Amino acid sequence: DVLFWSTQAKPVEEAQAMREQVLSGFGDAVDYQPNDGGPWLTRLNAELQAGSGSIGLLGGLHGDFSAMNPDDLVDLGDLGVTSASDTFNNLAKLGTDSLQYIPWMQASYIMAASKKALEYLPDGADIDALSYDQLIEWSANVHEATGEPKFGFPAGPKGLKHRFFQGYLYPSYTNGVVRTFASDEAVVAWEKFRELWEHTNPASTNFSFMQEQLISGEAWIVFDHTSRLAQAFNDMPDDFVAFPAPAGPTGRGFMPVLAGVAIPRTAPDMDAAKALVAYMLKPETQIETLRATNFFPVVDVDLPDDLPASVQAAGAAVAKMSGSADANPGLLPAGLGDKGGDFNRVFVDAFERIVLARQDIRAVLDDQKGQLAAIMEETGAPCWAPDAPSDGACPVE
Amino acid sequence: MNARILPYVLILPVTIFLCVFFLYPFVLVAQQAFGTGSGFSLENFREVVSYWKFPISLKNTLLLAAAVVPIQLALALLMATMVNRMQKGRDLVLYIWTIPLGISDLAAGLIWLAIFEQSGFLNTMMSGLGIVDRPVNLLSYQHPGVVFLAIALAEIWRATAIMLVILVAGIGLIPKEYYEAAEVFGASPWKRFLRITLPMLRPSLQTALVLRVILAFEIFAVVAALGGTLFPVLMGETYAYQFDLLNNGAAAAMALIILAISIAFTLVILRILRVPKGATI
Amino acid sequence: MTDAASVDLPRDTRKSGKFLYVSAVVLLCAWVIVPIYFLMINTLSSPETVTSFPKPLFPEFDLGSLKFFAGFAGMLAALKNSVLVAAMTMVMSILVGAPAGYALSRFEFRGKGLFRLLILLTRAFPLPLLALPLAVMFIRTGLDDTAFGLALVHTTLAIPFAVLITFSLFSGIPIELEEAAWTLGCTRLTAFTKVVLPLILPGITASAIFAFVISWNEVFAAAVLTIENRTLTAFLLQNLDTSPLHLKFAGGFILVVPALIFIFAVRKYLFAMWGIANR
Amino acid sequence: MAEILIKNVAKTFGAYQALQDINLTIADQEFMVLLGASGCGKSTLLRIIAGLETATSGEVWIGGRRIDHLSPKDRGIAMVFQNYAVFPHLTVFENIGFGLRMQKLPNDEVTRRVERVATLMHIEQLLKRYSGELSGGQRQRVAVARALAMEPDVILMDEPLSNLDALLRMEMRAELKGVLAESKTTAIYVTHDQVEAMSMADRISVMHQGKIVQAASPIEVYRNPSAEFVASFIGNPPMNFLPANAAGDGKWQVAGQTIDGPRTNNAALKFAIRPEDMSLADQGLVATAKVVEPLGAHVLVTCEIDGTIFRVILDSETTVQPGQKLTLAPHSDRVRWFDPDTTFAVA
Amino acid sequence: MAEILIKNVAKTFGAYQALQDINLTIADQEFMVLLGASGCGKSTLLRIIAGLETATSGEVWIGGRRIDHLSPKDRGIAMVFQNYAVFPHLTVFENIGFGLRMQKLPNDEVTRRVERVATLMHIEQLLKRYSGELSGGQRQRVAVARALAMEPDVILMDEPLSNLDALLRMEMRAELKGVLAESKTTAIYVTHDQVEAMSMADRISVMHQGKIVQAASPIEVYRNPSAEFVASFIGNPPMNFLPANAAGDGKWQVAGQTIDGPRTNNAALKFAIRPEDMSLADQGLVATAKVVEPLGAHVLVTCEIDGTIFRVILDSETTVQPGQKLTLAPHSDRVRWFDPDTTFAVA
Ligand SMILES: Nc1ncnc2c1ncn2[C@@H]1O[C@H](COP(=O)(O)OP(=O)(O)OP(=O)(O)O)[C@@H](O)[C@H]1O
Ligand SMILES: Nc1ncnc2c1ncn2[C@@H]1O[C@H](COP(=O)(O)OP(=O)(O)OP(=O)(O)O)[C@@H](O)[C@H]1O
Ligand SMILES: [Mg+2]
Ligand SMILES: [Mg+2]
Repeated sequence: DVLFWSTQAKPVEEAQAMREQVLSGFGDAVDYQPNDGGPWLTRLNAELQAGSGSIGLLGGLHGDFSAMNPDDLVDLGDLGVTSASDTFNNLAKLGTDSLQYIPWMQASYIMAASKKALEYLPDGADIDALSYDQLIEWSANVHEATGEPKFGFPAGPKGLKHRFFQGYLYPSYTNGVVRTFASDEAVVAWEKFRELWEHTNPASTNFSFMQEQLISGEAWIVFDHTSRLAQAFNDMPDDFVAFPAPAGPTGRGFMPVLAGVAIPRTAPDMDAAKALVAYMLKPETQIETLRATNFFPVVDVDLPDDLPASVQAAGAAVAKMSGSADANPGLLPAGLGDKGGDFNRVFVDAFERIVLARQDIRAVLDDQKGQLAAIMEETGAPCWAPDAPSDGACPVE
Repeated sequence: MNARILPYVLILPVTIFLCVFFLYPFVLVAQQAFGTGSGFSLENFREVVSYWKFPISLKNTLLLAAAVVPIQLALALLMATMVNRMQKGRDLVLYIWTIPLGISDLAAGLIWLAIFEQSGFLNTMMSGLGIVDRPVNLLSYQHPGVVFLAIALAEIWRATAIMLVILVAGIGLIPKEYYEAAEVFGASPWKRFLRITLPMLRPSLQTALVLRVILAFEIFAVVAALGGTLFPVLMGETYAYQFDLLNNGAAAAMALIILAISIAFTLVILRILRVPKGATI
Repeated sequence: MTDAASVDLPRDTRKSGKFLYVSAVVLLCAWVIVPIYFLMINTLSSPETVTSFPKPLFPEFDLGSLKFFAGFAGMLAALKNSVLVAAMTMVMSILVGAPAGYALSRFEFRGKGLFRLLILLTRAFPLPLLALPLAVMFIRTGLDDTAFGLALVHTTLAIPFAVLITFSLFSGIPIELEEAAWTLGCTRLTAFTKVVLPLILPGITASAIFAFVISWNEVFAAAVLTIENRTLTAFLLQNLDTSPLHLKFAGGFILVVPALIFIFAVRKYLFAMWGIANR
Repeated sequence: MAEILIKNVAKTFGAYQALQDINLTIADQEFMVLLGASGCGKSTLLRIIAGLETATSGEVWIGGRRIDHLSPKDRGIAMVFQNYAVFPHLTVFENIGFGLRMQKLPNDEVTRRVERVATLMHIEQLLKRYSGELSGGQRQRVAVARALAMEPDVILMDEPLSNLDALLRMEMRAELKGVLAESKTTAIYVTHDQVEAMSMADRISVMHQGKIVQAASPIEVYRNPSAEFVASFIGNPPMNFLPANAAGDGKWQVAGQTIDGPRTNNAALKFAIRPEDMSLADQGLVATAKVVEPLGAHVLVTCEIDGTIFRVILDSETTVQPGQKLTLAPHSDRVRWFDPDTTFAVA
Repeated sequence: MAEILIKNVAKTFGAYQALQDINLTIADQEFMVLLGASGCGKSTLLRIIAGLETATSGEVWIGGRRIDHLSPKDRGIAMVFQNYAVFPHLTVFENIGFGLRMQKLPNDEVTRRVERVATLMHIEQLLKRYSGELSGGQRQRVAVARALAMEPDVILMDEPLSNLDALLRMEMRAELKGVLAESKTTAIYVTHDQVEAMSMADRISVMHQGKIVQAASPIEVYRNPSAEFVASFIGNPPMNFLPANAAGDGKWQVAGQTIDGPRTNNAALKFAIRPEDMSLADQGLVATAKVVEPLGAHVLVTCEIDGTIFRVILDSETTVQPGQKLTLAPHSDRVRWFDPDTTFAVA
């Protein structure tokens, strides 16, 4: 059987669903093993170093694969299956000529709120077309009414806070991520975020999965990954609403999440692995995957009607987000290689220093800028949307 | 067997074991800390030490160890003496006290988060008792003191049993006759504890303290659960270098720094608690 | 002073001392048990209750979360692996560790300091950093994905405990008892097994508990070094933190139980059963 | 004032009755020696007085206060343990000074007292050693010194000199007596050395199977044992016994000889005589010498009379060969008689 | 054949010289008693023979084999430890049978032997107890029984009867002697009890400050001590010494009396006499009685002659009052002379 070594669908319920609903349909037995990033990578590297191993198929995020040496992944170009999105297919080449991984499933970050919060929406605000200022005002209203800050932000150790800055805040205020990192607009963006933070549950630094705080009522308005909100919608479909991320001066920034499957060069049974890849991309499989993980298909499928509440809510929100007039879609960071972590850390550090430690914004940005520039120079990664394209390494202006 | 080579024969299995399963990988990893491929360099150390979170995490780690270990020691000693003089039900009591041993640090973090979070048990009880009119947010960046306290409490709860078990085993081996003699010669229970238990327990104390201090510098999971990102500690930073930043050299350098601190403290403990030659049973 | 007064006074202080003592014991028991009790409440609650506020202070005996795990594929196999690995770890760490502890306590030899340092280093260096070279070694030697291989790594983690604990307790055994055994026809080895070992049973027990618990709760090496033969912890615990709350608690609870059963089984050996006297 | 009063004390270990109905008064400043067979309960009694063991029933009073419920440290007692219990983690100096430190005496007073008793016990040059570096006798002396240094009201000594050589022991005895008299200490002293008991005791209590059989002055215990046990226990070698049958009118038939004895109604008694209370004579008990042991100044001749072992101590000048017949004349004022049924002495 | 040969054995603990140049031969089946002051090195010597301590230099041979490098178990030795070392985790039965089990004797043989020695030691009713439930003397007997059960070639006993009462001790002595003779065991026996030493020993070795001063038969050691130390150490109370000045022609001036003595060139000697070797007479040494102690059959009178302590043992019939002047005639064949410079005896 094939060992499917994955960083996705880790929660026990999702893993269970992957095994029982998604992979049981594959002819061969599949051993689906989700792992934390640490063991995942360590085991993989060990097999690669040892030159032999038992992992047949890798499941991971774009970032997981981009950190790897391209030679270690089998070229999947000849497989004949790809995603429906050229952007994704391009990303999956990881800057090489060959397909390093096959896009597997996608998701995004959206907002969700408890219906209790709706009555405090600022006058004239459309929940499907909020601006950051309206979000702040809304949160402030809730704060005032309940006496407690009820905005929830996944700033915990496992939270995906950096994606908010990279894909949402910066594009919405500066129309860029790298180039505009330390721009004056960026200062404004951080000031706004500080304002929002006033109304953010201070325990957010412990929050990793906002669905828990939504359900418990510790947060009424939250931002998070679609799959990390799923439980709230599935458990209490009538209590919550999902809606697009807010817009700023330069539009409604948002960002996809892309997961892929790849085959390590040490895979014991290459054919079985490839067959499994093909199986994973089948429309039926993709729909089952959606049910199991709340990640959306990357191939064209007709979504059935009986999808879980979370999928329906999230799907609608994402559709509104990308379909909005001021949509300013960003891309996943590309070309960073194994510096993806360092790249994230620049933003996380900026957050911790500016917001938590309340250091001067300008000073912090100027300081962090140096590190960002160093990362870009070292990797030579060109700019990606919404930054204006660059020749060579994306410059920090 | 010859008394000169016998000790070496006895430590041989452990040595082989540790050489193969610890020292060999350790050397490989430690090498990475000193330079990247070619030549010797302290660049990795410079990098990790100059990172702005390093002083904070160092301070946090030391502070936590300083707060937690002495309390645990005192508590473990108290509990050990208590079970030792207990007649009825002592294995039940000891069992209860050692329960946290069986709980991994991840699970312990979980348990204590369930207590301290805003919708947690502590708030339930406090609002039930009318101390607060609505649940307070205890684990927030606004209350660093409470966060520290929560982490310390969880850690004390979780890891006191480690010392307790070692001390209980040691305390039981102290011959009763010495307590009797001390008692006859006018030593109060407290004095007996100070003058008999403590000195005669030195070897066990040494072991318990050393192991505990080393573990205290490796604290991570409980802190991550309760302190979130508010309370960076050295080991968390190490893992961040290794698994988030994929910077093995820096991670190894961090680990070596932790190692150095642990060993330094260990040597101090061994020095303070050494048994003078001849003063053994 | 009248006789009555002189007798009654200490009696009173004894009584109040006794009261203080008992209440301290009860308090400390509560301190340990209450958090576990909370864990149990959450385990036995429905998902809604787990996330609700205020929290119930009594379990509602909803077995849903536990049932979920009961239906989890591979649980039993993983449990078996965990027990197997923990048992091997226990046996190996004591078999290997106790002689070294004995050597440390009874002999002066060159390199003793170095040896102790090696032991401590083992404990002071984070295992996850070592996992990569270890895994490579294991894959190359075929130890990979075997319970025995994992037990070897766990033994490495448990050895410092075994060596140091037995060392400190050996120091408490009068050497005369051993000498007596020698004059009665024991070799060093038989004197050790027949006289010293029974006397440090508490230390052996403590080491065994640590070995068991360390192995039982170890995630990282288990996750990296076992694939087919996953231990329960690698199987459950490492994905707990990203699971829904009620499953986190139930999973945590399931992991705790076997360790508690084990400690319960060996608890009474923690006490020195025979008073050791010098004469 | 440290009179010790032991009232109806009993002690059982599980089913085993170690002490039964012990009643004993030890006067203030008295030197009481406890004698008794191994395992008869001497240490147990001391431990009960010290408070280390709780009596199953009965009361212990010291200096007019009932002390059963006091903890040992409040009883004003010092003790020399049979197994020394010298603290292994302390030097000899610290061991001896232990109790004084507990009393928070000033440093120089501690040093003064420690040095004084150490000199008394001839261990002054060992003060820096740990107990593991001492010989058995040295360790024992540390235990004694530790108790003496306390200058307690009551001192309990459990075979404190058993591991010392004769010379040293003799010296120690004298010094112990002197020191205790000087400090007006009440002492209870367990010993197996009868010479020690005889020479040191104000009174001797003889214990037998958890009971006190006789408590009297040494000479009284030696000369007028109240029971057969005491008679056979005290004196080394012990008293000799021979069956005696009434011959009427205060005469008794002993081993074929007729001897004057008490006028009682018993049909049979036991004739008893100490080995040293006989001399070779023309007339008397006829015994066959079996073993002749030189004891220095004397010879101990173990004989047989009618199949009973019969020991006699003679001047070493006399040469006796095994197998030789001896005619032994008992010194009549030293003959004692016991009732074989009650085992008690007959006047 | 288990002759023990000790050649030039020395032992130092750090800077402390515990044994110096010990040379001693113990014949096969001999019963050798070691006597010496507390701390003189007796236990150390036994421990070296047993192999528990390594001699700093010298050789130990048993039965013609050099055994220095053998481990204790291969020396065919059993030992009774001064502090017993009874295993606390084993019952008395298991303790006594411990060595036999090590030899893998069959169960019934173990039981037989254990029961035999237990009966010998009067501990047959304690076989199920743990050592914590025994009295001091009972524990000691377990230690002896454990060694006896081994039926070794050589048995080393370090004060094996010190905690027993006189009666039991006397019995044990006889039984020990009997058992050891029967099993043809070579024995080295440390004791502080001189009666024990005298009555049991084939030969006595007197140790002093880590050296052997005299090794000879009991009577020889008692009567003809080779040095002043032996003379004063053996005998209880010890020998009396008085300074003697040459009066020419084999006559010596002692305390104002002229006494026949050896013809030597020394200007001064020491006159020595045992307390029991004098009688009251019309002529002799004039002493002032100071303390009169009853010892049962005799009285010990401690006197003073010219400021020197002088002890004499008299029949308890004689009544002596403190302060009384006594005229003591030494039995001339018992007088001994020592050179005050070398401390050795002068013929
Ligand atoms: N480990 C040691 N370090 C230093 N000195 C020691 C050590 N062991 C023994 N000694 C010394 O060596 C001498 C001889 O000791 P040993 O035990 O042989 O005496 P002993 O003759 O048996 O005396 P006792 O009759 O009191 O038992 C003693 O003076 C003792 O203090
Ligand atoms: N814990 C116990 N359990 C059972 N029996 C015990 C216990 N302790 C003592 N004994 C018994 O009680 C009796 C008295 O013991 P104790 O120690 O008082 O004797 P002793 O007179 O001091 O004897 P020795 O002269 O041998 O030291 C002994 O027969 C002993 O076996
Ligand atoms: Mg006793
Ligand atoms: Mg000795």
